[in-house]
Amino acid sequence: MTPLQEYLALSMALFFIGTWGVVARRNIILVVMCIELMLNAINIALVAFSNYSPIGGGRGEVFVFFVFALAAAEAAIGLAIAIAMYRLKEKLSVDDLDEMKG
Amino acid sequence: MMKTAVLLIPLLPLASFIITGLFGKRYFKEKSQYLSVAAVAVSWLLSIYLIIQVERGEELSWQVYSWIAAGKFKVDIGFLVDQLTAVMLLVVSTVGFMVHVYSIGYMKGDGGYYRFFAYLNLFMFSMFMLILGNNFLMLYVFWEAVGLCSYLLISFWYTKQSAANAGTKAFLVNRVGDFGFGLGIMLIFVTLGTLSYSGVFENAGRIGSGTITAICLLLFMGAMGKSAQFPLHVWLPDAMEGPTPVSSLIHAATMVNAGVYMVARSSPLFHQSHTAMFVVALVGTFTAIFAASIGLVQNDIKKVLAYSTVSQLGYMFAALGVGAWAAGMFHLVAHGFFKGLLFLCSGSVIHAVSGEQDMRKMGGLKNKIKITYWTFVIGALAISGFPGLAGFWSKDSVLAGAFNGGYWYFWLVGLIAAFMTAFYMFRLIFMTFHGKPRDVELYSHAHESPRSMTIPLIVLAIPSVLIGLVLGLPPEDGHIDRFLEPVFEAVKGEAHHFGALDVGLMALSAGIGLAGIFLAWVFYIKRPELPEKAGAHVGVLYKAALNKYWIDEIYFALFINPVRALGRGLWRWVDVGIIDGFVNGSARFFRGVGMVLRPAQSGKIQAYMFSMLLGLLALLLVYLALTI
Amino acid sequence: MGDFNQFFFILLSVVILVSAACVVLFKNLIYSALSMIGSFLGVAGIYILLHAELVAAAQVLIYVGAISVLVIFAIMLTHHRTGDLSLYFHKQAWIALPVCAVAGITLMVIMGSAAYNAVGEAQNPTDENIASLLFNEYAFPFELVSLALLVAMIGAVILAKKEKS
Amino acid sequence: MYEFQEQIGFPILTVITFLPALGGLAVLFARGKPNVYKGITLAVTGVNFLLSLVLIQYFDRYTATMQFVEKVPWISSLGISYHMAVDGISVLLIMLTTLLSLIIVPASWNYIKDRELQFFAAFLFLETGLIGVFCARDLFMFYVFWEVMLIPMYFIIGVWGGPRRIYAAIKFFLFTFAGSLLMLIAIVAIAYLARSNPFATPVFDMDLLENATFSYQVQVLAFLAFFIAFAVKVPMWPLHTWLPDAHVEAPTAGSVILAGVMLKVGGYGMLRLCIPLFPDAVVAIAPYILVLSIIAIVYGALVSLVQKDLKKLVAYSSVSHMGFVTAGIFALNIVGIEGGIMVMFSHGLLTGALFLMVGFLYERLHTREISEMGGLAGPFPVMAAFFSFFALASLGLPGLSGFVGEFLSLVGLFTYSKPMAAVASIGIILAAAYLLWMYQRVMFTGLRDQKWYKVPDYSLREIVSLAPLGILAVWAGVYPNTFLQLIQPPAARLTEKMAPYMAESGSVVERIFASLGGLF
Repeated sequence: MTPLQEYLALSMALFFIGTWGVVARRNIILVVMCIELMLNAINIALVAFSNYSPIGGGRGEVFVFFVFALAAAEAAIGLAIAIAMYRLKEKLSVDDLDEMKG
Repeated sequence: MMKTAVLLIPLLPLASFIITGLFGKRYFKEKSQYLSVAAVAVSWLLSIYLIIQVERGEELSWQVYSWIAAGKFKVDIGFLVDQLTAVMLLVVSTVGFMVHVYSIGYMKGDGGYYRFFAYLNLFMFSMFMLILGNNFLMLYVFWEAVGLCSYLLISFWYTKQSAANAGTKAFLVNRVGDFGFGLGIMLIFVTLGTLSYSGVFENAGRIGSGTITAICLLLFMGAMGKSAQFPLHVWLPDAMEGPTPVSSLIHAATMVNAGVYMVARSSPLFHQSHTAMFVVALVGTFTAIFAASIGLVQNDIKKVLAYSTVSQLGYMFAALGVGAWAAGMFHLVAHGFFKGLLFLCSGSVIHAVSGEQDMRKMGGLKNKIKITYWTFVIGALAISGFPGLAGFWSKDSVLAGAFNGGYWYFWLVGLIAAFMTAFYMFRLIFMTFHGKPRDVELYSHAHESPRSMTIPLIVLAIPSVLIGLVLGLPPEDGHIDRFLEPVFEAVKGEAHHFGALDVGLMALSAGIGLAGIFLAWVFYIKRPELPEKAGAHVGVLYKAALNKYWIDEIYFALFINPVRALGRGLWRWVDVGIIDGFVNGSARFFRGVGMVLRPAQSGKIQAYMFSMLLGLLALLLVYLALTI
Repeated sequence: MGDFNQFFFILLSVVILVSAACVVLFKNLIYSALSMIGSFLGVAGIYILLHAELVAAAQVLIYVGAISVLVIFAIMLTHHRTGDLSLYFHKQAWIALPVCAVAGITLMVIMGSAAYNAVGEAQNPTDENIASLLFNEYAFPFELVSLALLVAMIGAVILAKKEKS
Repeated sequence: MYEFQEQIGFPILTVITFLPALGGLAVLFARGKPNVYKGITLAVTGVNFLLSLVLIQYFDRYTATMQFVEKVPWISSLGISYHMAVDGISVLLIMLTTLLSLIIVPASWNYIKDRELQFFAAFLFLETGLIGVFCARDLFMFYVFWEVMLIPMYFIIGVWGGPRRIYAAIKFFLFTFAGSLLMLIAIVAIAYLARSNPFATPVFDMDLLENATFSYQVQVLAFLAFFIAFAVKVPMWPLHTWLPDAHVEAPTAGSVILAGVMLKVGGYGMLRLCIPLFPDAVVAIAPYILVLSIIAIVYGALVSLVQKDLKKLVAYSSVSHMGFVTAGIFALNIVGIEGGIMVMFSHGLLTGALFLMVGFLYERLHTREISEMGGLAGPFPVMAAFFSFFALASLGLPGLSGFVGEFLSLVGLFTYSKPMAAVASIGIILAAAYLLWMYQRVMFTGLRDQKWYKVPDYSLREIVSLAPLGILAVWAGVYPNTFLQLIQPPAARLTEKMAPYMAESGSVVERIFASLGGLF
C-alpha cells in the first residue's frame, strides 16, 4: 500500500514543476498549460486526502470536479485571450501584457 | 373670572401679534394700530380689575399645564397672581397702553408701521407672562423673550448700521447676564429639585449658606444684564437707537425693571444671604452714581435719559439690597410712570424738530411745544425729587431705607447721585426749552405733536404727580408698603418708627434736589459760559464721562476682539492647520508611499508570480524554522 | 498486491514528472502540448490507483479530451509551431529554478513529517456518494460553478471572435 | 424564532424602511420623465411621512420595551437575524427623517440641473439607509444600513456638489469609513465574545447583547471603537473637519439630510449601543467625552463667529450644537439624556431649515459670502422673517425647540459637574453672538445692490417647505412634553442600566473637576 505521503510528494513535485513553468516560460499558451499542470497536482492531493481520510466520503472528489470545471473555464478564457492578443499584437509574450502597470 | 382675566391679559396681545404680524403687511397697513391698541387696552382694563381683586385679598396660583417633564425635572406653565404681580401688571399695562396710543402718532407713515405694532404686542405678551409666571424657568423664558422684543425693536430701523449694532449688542450683553441667570436656575434645581416659586421659597431655609450666596449672585447677574447695572449697563444707552416709544416702554418703564422684579420676587432667597444683598446694594449704588456722572455731560437728549434710567435702576437695586423691599418697588412704580413720561416727551421733542436728538441744536422750544414742555417739566421735577411729586416720596423712601438700615455710605452716595440727577435733568430742560434757539432752521419748523401723542403725555403726567401721594403717604408705612406687605412679610427687617430724624432726611433730600435744579439754572440760564469753564477745569474727568469712561472700548479690547481673534486662530491654525493638516498630511503620506512602491506594480504577471513564489518560500522556511 | 500498487505508482510518477518537465523544457509548443497529454494520462492512472475511477474517467475526458485539444487548437491558430527564441525562457527562469526546488522540497519535508489521521486502507467512495454530495450539500457551489462556466463561455466567444473592422 | 408583534397588522417597520428604496428603483425606470420621477419621489416620501405618523400614533409611549418587533432568522449559522424594532428614540428620529426627506423634495424641485433622476434615486436610497439604522435591532443589519447610508451621501456630495466636491466627498467618506471599520471590528469582536461557549453561534442580536457582560478591557476597547465611529458622525471635536467641507460643497438637500438626520445617527448610535452595551466603560470614559463635548461647544461657536461663508457658519454651529447632544448624553442622567435627544431633534429641524434657507438665498444671490450680503430684509421681508425665526430658535430662544433641549442637557451636565456646565453655558452666549452677528450682516444695514428688489421673495413652494419645520419648532418649544413623553421611558431605562455602575469610582478628570466643584 502506497502511503499518503508519497502521493503528496508527487503532487508537490508536479506543482512546483508547473510553477517553474509559469515563472520561467514567456509564451502565454505554455503558461496556461503549466497552470493546468499545477491544477492537476492539486487534484492529486485532493483525491489522495479524500481516500485516506476517515471522514472523506467523496468530498475530495467533489472538489476535484469543481476544479475541473474551473480549469476548463480558465483554459478557455486564457486561450481566448492568447488568440485575441496574438491578433492584436502579433506576439505571444506574457511580458507584452503590461497595460496594468502602475 | 380671575383665571379668565389672567389668561386674557397675555393672550390678547399675543393674538394681536400673530394676526398683525401675519396679515399686517398685506391687509392692515396704516390701520394696523386698531387691533393692537384695542388688545392692550383690554389687557389694561383687566389688569386694573386684577389689582382690585388682589386688593380685596384674592390671590391666584394656577398650574395650567405641564410644560417640561424630563425625569425629575418638571416645570409647569402656571400663573401666580399676588400683590407684587398686580403692581407690576399695573405699571406695565398702563405705560404699555399709553405707549401704544402714542405710537399711533409717532410712527405714522413709517414703512414698518404694522411690524412695529406687532412687535409691541409681542413685547406686551412676553412682559405679562414674565410677571405672571409662577416659576423661575418661566421667568427665564420670558426674560429672554422680552430681550428678543427689545432686540427686534432696537434694530427696528435695521438699515441703520448703528441700530443694527445696538440691537445685537443689547441681546448679547443680556445673554451674558442670562448665562448667570441660567446657571442660577440650574443650581436651584439641583439643590432643591423644583423651580416653582412656592416650592423654592418654602425650602429656601434648607439651602446651605455658600450655595444660597452662589444662587443669589448668579440670579443677580441676570438682573444686572436686564436692568443694565454696571458692568453690564453698556447696552441700554445704545438701545436708544430704537424708536422713542420703545425706549419709553421697554428701556425705561417695563423691561429693564424685570431685574428689579426678579430680585424682589426672589426676596426669600436673597434675604438668606447677607453677602448677596450687600453685592446688590453695592452694584446698585455704584451704578446710580456712575451712570449719573455720565448723564451729566451727554448731549443727546435720549442718552441723558438712558443714563438716568440706568442710574435710577441702580437706586432700586440699592433699595432692595439694603432690605427696603417695598421702597424699591415703590421707586420702580414711580419711576415707571415718570421715566415713561420723560421718554415720551423727548420723543415729542424729537418729533417736533424732525428727528434731531442733539440738545446743542435745540433751545427755546418751550413756546413752540407747550404741552410737551409742561409735561416734561413735571416729569423732570418728579425725578429730581421736587417735594410732593412721585420721585420725592419714592426716592426718599429708598434713601431712608439705606440710612435706617445702617448703610450710611450708600445713603451718602445716593444723595450725591440725587443731586446729579436734578442737575442733569434740568440741564436737559434748560438746554432744550429755554434760552435762544441755537438752530434757527430747526426752530422755525418745530411744531406740537398730534393729539394721539400729547394725550398720553398728559395722562402719564397725572400719576407722576400724584402716585407718590397716593402710595407713599405716610412715609415708610404708605399704601404701597401695606399693600406689598404679604409678599415681603418673611423678609422684613425690624419695625422702624418714623421720627424727627426722618423728617430731617426728607428735607435734606428735597434740598439736594432743589440745589441741583438751581445749579443747572446757574450754569445754563444765568451764566451760559460756565459749563465750558468748568469742563476745562476738570478736563480729564469731563472727557472720561463724555466718553462713558471708555467702557465700550475696554470691552472691545478685552473681550470682543480677543474672542474674534481666538475664533480666527482656532479656525486657521487648529482646524485648517493642525487637524486638516494631519488628515491631508496622512493622505499625502500614503500617496508618497504609493509613489515609492509604484514601480513594483510593473504589470508583468510573471514578475508577480515570482514574488509570490519567493513569499511562499519565505513562509515555508519560517514555518520550518518554527516547527523544527 | 501492495508491491504491484507501489510499482505502478512509481511508474506513473516517473511518467507524470518527466512529461511535465518536458512540457516546460520543449521549445516546440506542439511537443509541449503532447507531453502535457502524457502527464494528464499519468494523473488519470494515479486516480485509478486511488480507487477514484469516476475522477479518472473525467480526467481523461476533460483534460485529455477537451483542454488538450483546446490548447493544440490555440497553438495552431497562432501559427507558432516552433516559437521564436525570445519566447523561450524568461530571464528569471534560472533564479526561479532553485527557488522552486527549495520550496518544493521544503513543502515535502513539512508534509512528510506531519502526522496524518489517515486510515490504513484507502477509502472507496461510490459514485453515488459523490453524486449525492454534489447535488445536496454542494448544490449551491455547483450552481455557481455552472454559472462561471457560462460566463467563461460567453467571455471566450467574445474575446476570440473576429472584430468587426 | 419568528416573531411579529401585532400592533398594527402589517410589518410597518419593513415597509417604512424599504419603501423609499423601492421608490428609488422605480425612479430609475422613469428616465427622461421629470414629472414622473419627481412625482414618485414626492409620493414615496409623503407616504413614508404618513407612515411615520401612523407609527407614532400606534406607538405605546408609556413603555421602554421595543415595539413593532419583526424578527426572522436570516443567516442562522452566524446568529444573524432580520430583527427590527423601535423605541421612543427611534420613533422620534424616524419621524424627523421622513419629515426632512419630504421637505427637501419640493425644496430641490428646480435646484438640481444635471442628472436629476439619479439625484432623486440616490436620495431615496439614502432615506432607506437612515430609517434602517433607526429600526435595526441586529448589529449586522445595523452595520449594513450604516454603510448603505454612506454611499448615496458620498455620491450626493461628489456628483451634485460645489466646485471642491471631490475633495469634500472623499474626506467625508474617509472619515466616516475609518470610523465604520473600527465599528465593524468591534461588532465582530463582541459578537464572538458574547457567545456562551466557543461552539455557539455569534451573537448579533442587540437584545441578547444588552444582557451579555464583557470584561472591562473588552468594554473599553469596544466602546472606543464604537464611539469613534459615532463621534465622526456626530461630529465631535476633533473629528469634525469633514463637516464644514461636506456641507459647503453638498447641494442643499444633501446638507439638510446631512445635518438634519445623519449627524443624529451618531448620537443615536451612542444611545443605542455605546451606553447599554458597555456601561462600565461608559462610566469611566464619560468625563473625557464631556470635556471633548465642551470643547466642541465652545470651539464650534468661536469658529462660527469668524466664518465668511454662510453655509460654513451654519456647519460649524452644528459642531457646537451637537456638543450639547454628547454633553447631555454622557452626563448619564435622565435629564441630560432627554436633553441630548431633544437637542438632536430640534437641531434637525432648525439646522435643516437654516440650510434650506441658505440654499434659497444662494439660488437668488448666487453667492454665500456674508460680506457680499447686507440689507436683504428690505427686498426679502418674508425671507428675513423666516431667517430670524430659525436663527433665534437655533440660538436657544426660549419658547422654541432649541431652548428645551439645550437647557435640559445643561441641567443634566450641571447635575454631573457644575464647572463643566458653566463652561458649556458660554456656548449659549457665543451662539447668540455668531447667529445675531450673521443675521445683522446678512439682513440688516444698507442694501448693497438695488437689483435685489427685482428678485422675488419666497415663493409658496419655499414657504411650504419651511413652515412645517417652524411649526414643529414652536410646538417642541411650547409643549415639548409631546416629544419628551416618547423618549422618557427609553431614557429612564438607560439610566437604570447605568445606575449600578455610577457608584463606582470616577476617573482622574472627574476628580479634578469635582475638586473645582467644591468652589460652589
